[in-house]
Amino acid sequence: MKANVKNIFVEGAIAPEKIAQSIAAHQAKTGIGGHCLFLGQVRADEVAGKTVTAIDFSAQREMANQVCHQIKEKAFAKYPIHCMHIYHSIGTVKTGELCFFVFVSAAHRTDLAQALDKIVQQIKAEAPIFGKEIFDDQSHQWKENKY
Amino acid sequence: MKANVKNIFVEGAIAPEKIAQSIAAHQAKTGIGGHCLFLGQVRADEVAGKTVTAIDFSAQREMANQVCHQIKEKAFAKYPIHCMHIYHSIGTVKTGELCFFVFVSAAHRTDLAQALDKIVQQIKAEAPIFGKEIFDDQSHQWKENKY
Amino acid sequence: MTQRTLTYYGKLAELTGKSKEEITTEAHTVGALKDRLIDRYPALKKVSFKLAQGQAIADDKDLLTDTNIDVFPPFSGG
Amino acid sequence: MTQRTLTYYGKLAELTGKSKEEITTEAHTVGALKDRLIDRYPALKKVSFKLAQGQAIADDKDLLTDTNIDVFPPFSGG
Repeated sequence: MKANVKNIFVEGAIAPEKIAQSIAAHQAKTGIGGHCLFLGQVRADEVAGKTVTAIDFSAQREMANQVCHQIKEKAFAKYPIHCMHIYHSIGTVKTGELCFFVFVSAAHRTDLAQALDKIVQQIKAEAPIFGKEIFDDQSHQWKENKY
Repeated sequence: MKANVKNIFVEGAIAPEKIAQSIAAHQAKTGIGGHCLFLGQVRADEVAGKTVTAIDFSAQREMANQVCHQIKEKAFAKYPIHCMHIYHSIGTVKTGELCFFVFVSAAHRTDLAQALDKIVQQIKAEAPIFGKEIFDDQSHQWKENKY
Repeated sequence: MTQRTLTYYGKLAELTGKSKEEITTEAHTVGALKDRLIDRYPALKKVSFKLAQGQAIADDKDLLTDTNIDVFPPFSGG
Repeated sequence: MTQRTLTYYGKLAELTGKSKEEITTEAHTVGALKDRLIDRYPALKKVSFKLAQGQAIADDKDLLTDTNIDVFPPFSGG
């Protein structure tokens, strides 16, 4: 793996405190005027009378990290972004907990929300991550992303 | 003021911990699948050799709250949003600190970033809030938003 | 002649040297009151400003319906 | 005949009953290996799957250049 390819994976749920720390870490970067964050949260979807209680995430981690690195490089080339951070859960995340966190920062707001949306969409489409939805009766189904 | 019109104003900077608390408060809402957040941060802009050290925000608070309430109502009617929160600083916010926080949540990601961007743009254009940029030599200039 | 309370915000409080004042004027429309204010404070000619009444921005052709009028420079929140 | 190590992910580990296996095959292209896998696991005929080598998704016409091949169901992160 290339030295500058970062590990996006976090064991279990992403804590709101981690998000606060990530935000606070940008206070020294006084060229930044705006941040946009996307957070994915596990929904208690109902399927045929059963309710999702958690998602168990697995991945081909090395490729997922590589793919996210490339998505970041392309976004930096396309948008005037100062900072970009991507985190995704691995393992079990309960309903209501956070499993995905994408964070972009720039001097100005223009295009920032659009850039965030594109990056989130690309990660969902291109990163080899797999979600297994666990129901309240311990049965499961494999999550499918709709675009 | 109508009973359901919320106060958007926070004295001084918005703490990252407040953002974490706001995120954590949504964990019980298990129909939510995604959150999008915008954070405004005070930039250390340079003007003619002087550097911005803080922005002092004032407002016509009652009208600003009313305007944000209407922006929320329109957004709820237009987008399938579950939750929406708006906070803005009043008083002094130093460079690197946060002065503006808009938070939208929905079952699915579709249109969420776009809705956030529209709401942020409307607040900046329609809410009577005024920023006075304080320079390092104690002189000041009045902030102007560019769209 | 009607007495109205004007509240100046941001840069306009600086330009007029006051945050609030009462004036008695024959102006019946927002546009007429704006002209009256430019006469009173020539510095206002060079800046963009808007009036609001009842917690809403008013157009120049609107009738003045409130005794409390807010005088706003361009908004710069966010 | 070349020996390759296949790694199955997510739903495909469940369908094939294994997460990793070594197979020896005459397939030179990604498409040929996919056909070979469908012969081996008829359940794969009904699902969408992709192969990756060298940390990148491979097209059917690509030559197999790596001994380690990942077998992926549709991605569902986020």
